[in-house]
Amino acid sequence: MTGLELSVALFLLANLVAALIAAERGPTAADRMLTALLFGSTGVGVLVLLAAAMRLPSLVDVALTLALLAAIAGIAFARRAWRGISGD
Amino acid sequence: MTDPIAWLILLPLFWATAAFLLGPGRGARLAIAALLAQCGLALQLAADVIDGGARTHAVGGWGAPLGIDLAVGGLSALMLVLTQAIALPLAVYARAYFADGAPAVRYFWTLTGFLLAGLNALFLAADLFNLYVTLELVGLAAVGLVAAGGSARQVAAALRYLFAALVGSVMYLLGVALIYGAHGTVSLQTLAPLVDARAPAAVWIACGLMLAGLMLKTAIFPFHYWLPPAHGGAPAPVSALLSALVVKASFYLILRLSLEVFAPLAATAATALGLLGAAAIAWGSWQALRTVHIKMLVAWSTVAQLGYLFLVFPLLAPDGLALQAGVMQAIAHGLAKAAMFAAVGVLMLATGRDTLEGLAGVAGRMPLTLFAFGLAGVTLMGLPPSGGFLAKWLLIEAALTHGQWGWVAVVIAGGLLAAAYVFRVLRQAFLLAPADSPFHPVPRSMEWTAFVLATASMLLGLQGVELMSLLAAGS
Amino acid sequence: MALNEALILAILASSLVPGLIIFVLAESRIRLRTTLNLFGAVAKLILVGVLLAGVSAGEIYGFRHTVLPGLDLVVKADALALLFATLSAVLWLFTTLYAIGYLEGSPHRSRFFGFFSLCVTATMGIAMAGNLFTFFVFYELLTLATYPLVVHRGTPQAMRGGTVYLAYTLGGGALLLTGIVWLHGLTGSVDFAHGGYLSALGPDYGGQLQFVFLLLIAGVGVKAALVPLHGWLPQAMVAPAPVSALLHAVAVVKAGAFGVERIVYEVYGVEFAQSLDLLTPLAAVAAVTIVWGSFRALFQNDLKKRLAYSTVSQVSYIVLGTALFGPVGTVGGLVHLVHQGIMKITLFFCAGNYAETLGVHKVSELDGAGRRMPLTTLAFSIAALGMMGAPLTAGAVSKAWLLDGAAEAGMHWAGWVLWTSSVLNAAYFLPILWRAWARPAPAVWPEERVPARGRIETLWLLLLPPLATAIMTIAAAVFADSAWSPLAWARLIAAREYSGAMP
Amino acid sequence: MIEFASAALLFIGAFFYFAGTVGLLRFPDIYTRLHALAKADNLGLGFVLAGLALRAETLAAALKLLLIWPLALAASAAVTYAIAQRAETLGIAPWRGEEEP
Amino acid sequence: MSGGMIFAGAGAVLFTMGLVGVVLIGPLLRRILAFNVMGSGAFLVLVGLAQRDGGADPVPQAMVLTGIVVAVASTALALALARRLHRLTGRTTLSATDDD
Amino acid sequence: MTIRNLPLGAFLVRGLAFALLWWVLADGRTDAWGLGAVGAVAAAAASLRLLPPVRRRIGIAALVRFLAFFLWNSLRGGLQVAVMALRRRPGLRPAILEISLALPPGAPRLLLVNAITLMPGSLGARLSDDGRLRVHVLDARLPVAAELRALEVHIARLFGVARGGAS
Amino acid sequence: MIPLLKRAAVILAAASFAGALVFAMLDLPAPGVHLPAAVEANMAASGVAHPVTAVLLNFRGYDTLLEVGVLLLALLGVLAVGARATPPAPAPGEPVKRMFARLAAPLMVLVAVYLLWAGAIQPGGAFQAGAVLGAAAVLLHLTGILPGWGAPGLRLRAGLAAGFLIFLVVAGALLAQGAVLAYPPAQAGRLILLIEAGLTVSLGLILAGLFLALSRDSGDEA
Ligand code: NA
Ligand code: NA
Repeated sequence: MTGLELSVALFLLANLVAALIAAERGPTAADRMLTALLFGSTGVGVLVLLAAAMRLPSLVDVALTLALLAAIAGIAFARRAWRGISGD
Repeated sequence: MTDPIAWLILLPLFWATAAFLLGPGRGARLAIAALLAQCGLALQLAADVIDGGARTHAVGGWGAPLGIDLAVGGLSALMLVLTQAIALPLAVYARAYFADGAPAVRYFWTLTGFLLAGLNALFLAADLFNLYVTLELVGLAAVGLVAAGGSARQVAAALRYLFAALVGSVMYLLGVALIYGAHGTVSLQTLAPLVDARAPAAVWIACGLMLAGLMLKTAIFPFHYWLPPAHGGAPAPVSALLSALVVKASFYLILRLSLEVFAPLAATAATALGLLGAAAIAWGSWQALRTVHIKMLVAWSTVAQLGYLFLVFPLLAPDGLALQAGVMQAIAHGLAKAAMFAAVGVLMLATGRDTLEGLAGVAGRMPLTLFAFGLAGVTLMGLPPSGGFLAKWLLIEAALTHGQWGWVAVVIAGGLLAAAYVFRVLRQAFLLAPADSPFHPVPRSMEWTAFVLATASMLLGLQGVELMSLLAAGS
Repeated sequence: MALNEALILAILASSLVPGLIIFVLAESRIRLRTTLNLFGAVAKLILVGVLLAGVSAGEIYGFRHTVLPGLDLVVKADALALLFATLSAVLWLFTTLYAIGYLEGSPHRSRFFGFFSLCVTATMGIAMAGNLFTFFVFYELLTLATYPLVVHRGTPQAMRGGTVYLAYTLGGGALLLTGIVWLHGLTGSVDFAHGGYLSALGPDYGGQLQFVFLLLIAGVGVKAALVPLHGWLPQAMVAPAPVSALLHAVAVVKAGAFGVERIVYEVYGVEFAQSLDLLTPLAAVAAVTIVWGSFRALFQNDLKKRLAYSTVSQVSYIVLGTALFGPVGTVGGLVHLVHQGIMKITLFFCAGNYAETLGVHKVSELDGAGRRMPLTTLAFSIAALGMMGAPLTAGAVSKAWLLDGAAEAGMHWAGWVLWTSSVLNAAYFLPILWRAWARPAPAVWPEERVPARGRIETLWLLLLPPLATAIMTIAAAVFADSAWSPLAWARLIAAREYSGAMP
Repeated sequence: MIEFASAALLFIGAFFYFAGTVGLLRFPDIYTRLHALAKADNLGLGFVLAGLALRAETLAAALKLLLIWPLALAASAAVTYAIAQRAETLGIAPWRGEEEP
Repeated sequence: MSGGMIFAGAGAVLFTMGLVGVVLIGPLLRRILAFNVMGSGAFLVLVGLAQRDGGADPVPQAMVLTGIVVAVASTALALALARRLHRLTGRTTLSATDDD
Repeated sequence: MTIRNLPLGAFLVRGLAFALLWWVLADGRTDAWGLGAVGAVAAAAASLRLLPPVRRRIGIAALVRFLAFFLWNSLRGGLQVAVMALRRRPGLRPAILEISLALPPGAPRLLLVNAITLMPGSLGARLSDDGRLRVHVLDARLPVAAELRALEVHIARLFGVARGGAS
Repeated sequence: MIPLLKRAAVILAAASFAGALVFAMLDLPAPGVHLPAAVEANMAASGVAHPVTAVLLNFRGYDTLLEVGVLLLALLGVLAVGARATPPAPAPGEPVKRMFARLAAPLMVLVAVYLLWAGAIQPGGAFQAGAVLGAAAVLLHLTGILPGWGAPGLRLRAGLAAGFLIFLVVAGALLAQGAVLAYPPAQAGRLILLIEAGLTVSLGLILAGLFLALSRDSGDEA
């Protein structure tokens, strides 16, 4: 019964896309930083679901790595990107 | 164990890494010693090719197309000899140039080692994807060298250069992707029989993409925009390496691919390439005539001289004249431009100025360096008995033989334009110096290396037979 | 390496090697520099003598080096080569002596003598080039080596003169190169040959060969200062006097004229050139140049410029002689190559003496110069009279042969051209002689740098060379019939070019 | 039974994700949006992981999935705090409207 | 149309979009991003085209991994240069003229 | 990290924990024990360097109670946000409160800051060195402060520390 | 007006290029060379179990060697742009984030070793492991635990170069066997693991270095 995992994964993917768009368009630069949080939670969810749906256990490792890396990205964003050279 | 093919790549990688371990600014003596060995290896390889013809080295022992082959033929052996022969004196020069420990030297030796390894690897590569990696190796090393001074001008120039190099590589890479999709291999040797004039459209597009990417890296008009600031803004030894060798690498690749693999397709673009070459000669020379900065003049001259290389394509024929002309021009220009940048570096250090105006009087004060500049200029003008002259001779002969008159006019006009901008410098140098102009002593070794390189570009005109027999061997 | 190869290379090396050493000598090493200069000049003279003896004994001297497959660098010493080589070697010795005196104490002498030696090397190479490729190599080398000499003084005027010089000569070189590569494509690498080598191509190539001839003659015509390609020569007179003397009386313009001879006699072959209708136009160009140069000389108040226009005119005597079909005209042209060189170098030496000793640069300032500098003025007078074709001078000999040659070729108009030129020569030289000898000296010379030392009017090193060449001007006429005269040598050459039908 | 529980957990997880996204879209300022992500999305992930762990083939695989949750929670808390702190430092005032705009 | 072809087609589009970006976009950060989009497009074409018949091909996959590392390296260098330029001049674009 | 001042006990405990984690990561495979040991030692060494061991007794019972409290409140927090997000009118009344923490500095305080972010209605926004914490709340009308105190009590019990002078 | 026209022209040209490219790709016949079969046939001698890893470190290991060079070069370039002799002082710490870093970094070390091991049997290996290790260093730097880089000292330089150097030494040593990187099948697995282990450390340092050196220009530490 991999259909369920795949459909939940797709649903989460749709959520992720919508949220990413919202975050990128957010009024403040801080909203853009939410991207890292989104990948950390939704991205990891999508990956573990896909791992189960496609029987690719290695995707769980990717999810685990992503959870760690997304945190770093978020902290880095918060420290630097806010007034980085993107001109915000 | 002593296959020079492998060592020509591994040795510079070793000393580049060792220089890094030694620490910022160190490694000059190591580099010079290793370059001596590399010269020996390159000559050994050339001798092997003359005796035994082209050969390959199967990396990993697998053999193409599963593994990666390295291949050497006449053309690549020539380029290897040229590279080591230019790098060695420039290393001696750089050691003196950076003796004061300027910031630019901190990673100079390491970056140079990687650059040379990349060049050697590129000349020896026989695999489209491996070529991509070597192109990146060369490109990033070169950008690092340009940026190393760290001034705003240098950083901007390096960025411009980096964008050109990266976009060039990624275009090339898409070409490789299409070729792999079409034929399932990236080995040149395996591909050669598979590509013919009835190739599917994707292969044509791949060919065009790779050509465009490499042209961007070669800085042929109208893709030249990045070259003058990069070559004109870097420290003299770096400018010399870049102008003499790095742009030649991508040209070499265009030439080799269009000879070995894409010959049926490349012929259709030949005239267009020739016209771009002509435009490069005109535009580069015009800018060299206008600029007030001596180093920019030399850099624009590179743009113009690269134009000659592209005149080769419409004249490629079984008689081999144009190929000989192109190779001779690449070698002669390499030596001459290295000499010229080296000489200009000396003049700028001595006068403390970077404009032509500042050169007044150097004819009396630094005759040897000016002589080196003049000799190199003679090669650029294509006057005898330089290697540039032989190149021009061969080009004109090829054009006349095929009844393609227009190229003769281009070659002749290009030579006269070169004379015009070279003599701008010499003329200024012969002017009387203002009485109060400052003058700083410069190590003699720098003057002599410039002179040796210039003399080599001159004497090349007397030793064409050996070069051409090497070129003919194994191709 | 065979001895004969070594000998011919030694001729080149006798100026090249000292030149290269001089380049790196410190400015202060005067004695070593002088020694090297004189050693080279004397050695070259001796070597040329050896070769002259050998060639007249039928020996062949040559050296060949393959530069590219099918492209050879060839130097060889044949009779024609030695005619020019001897002239250059002799005059180099005198000019070197003169230049040592002339440049005493001035800056950048190492550079000057270095390039000076390179020029002589290039001239020797031009003389002994065995094919068009080699000729071109040395021809362009001459251009490059003379530029630093022209701009030696570093003044804006010198720079302008140098730029004009380059523009003309490099442009001419480009045309020459195109023509040479074209021929190379048609025939492959072929050496100069008596009677030419192009006739073998046959009549199909007539049009092409005519066009190539145009390219080649235009190319060498720049250096030979054929009108309208002569514009650089008067401008290049800003150079120091020894440069004007050797280069613009001997090396550069002669290289052009010599090139015309090689092309007509040993590439096309004079008979084949005649059959392609190339000689008459060439003669016409020479005629125009002769008259125009003489005419312009009339109006020059600057002494060196007057001499320069005179050169424009006189060098085309050589071209005219070459273009006159028939051996007599050839002899006239060839012998004038030597005679004009001796006479014109005398004139330039003298002009240099006036300038260096008294600061006199203009014809109008020469009043009374004969009293102040009698020996210089005597030498000047002999050479000037020679230029006019006065009896007992070298000029008379060459002019006589040229007039006979014009008659032999049936080109009587050429005779009239020569007569006109003689009249004009007299018109611009006689006033100078009159001023120098007959008019009173001014109270003060413009800039008297060398005071008279007793009976000696100026430095020995400045005085001896013009006297020697003036004497040679007379000797060449008096001993014209001897076995070793330039005339005898020219007849030997002409005999070979016309397959033995010699008067 | 396990199948059913697992599916239910997945559905609940999806619901929390959805709620988080809606919150992100509807909430008025950066702080309130942070609430949405920090709480709803993480809870969603927890349910999804639990649902998948139920159907894992080995104990190790199940534990590996469950291991991800504390990791993600810690990361999320740290990042949320970092962003909120940054926003505070930059003087972004919390939204004070009584009603939604 | 196989899955591989869809990847390859998407890659072609991405590459082109990135190219347009590199040509038209001034701000360096976005230009670097555009270059990365180009690279991703090329990688997709490489992998997608090779497995358009369904079977996975490890050779282009390995090449893409190599390519990604190279792209990361290039991007890092580009970012460093862009930042340095910003630090030195305050500019976030390259000027239009050749003389910087 | 030098071997000399290596606290052996802590090293063994942490190394064992990491070895267990390795076993989980490696999907229970046992053929990788060599590399696994390297990984566990490296991770334990890094951990000792970054978090030097502190004498601290954590009771199992307290841990379980804390975890239960935390999980329950996480669920509540999630539900609360979900309801607010999906309601026609979210009914937000955000505010930033500042409270002084009674917990001692170090791990207890940090755990608290992290935990409140995941609990209903609150979000840690700044922790000062003197123990003052700025908290963003979704609805100022809710008893967030009281819940915070409850959390504080749980954490104090977990670490076996006394709560200092609360204000 | 002109920029707008240029824009339009570029976009139009690009669209037609993309279209042509897609059509050309659809039109491709099946390739004549089939490398997956060759990879499959030689897996046994490759020393690893995963085909991508086999291609990456054995069949096309030479590409990978040069690629590591490219990565090192990028770091050299970054260092060369603005070499500062003294390392900048560590950023002021922030306890909440710092605590996370102290907890996560050791875990990341473990995960890195795990990814290195997993490379032999599934996609992964030195590059991913190095990336995680580098990320750990970045995290420690971001939270003020690890100072930024000035000019790297000898030990750091050795760490940065070690992976590349090991790779290079193996390549050179195997030249004695006949060719660069020609592993004897019996030793292939061990040698590849050795190379990958070295690469993991060096790549981690390089990636961290790229970030840390980059951060010198951010103005944060000033
Ligand atoms: Na390039
Ligand atoms: Na040119």
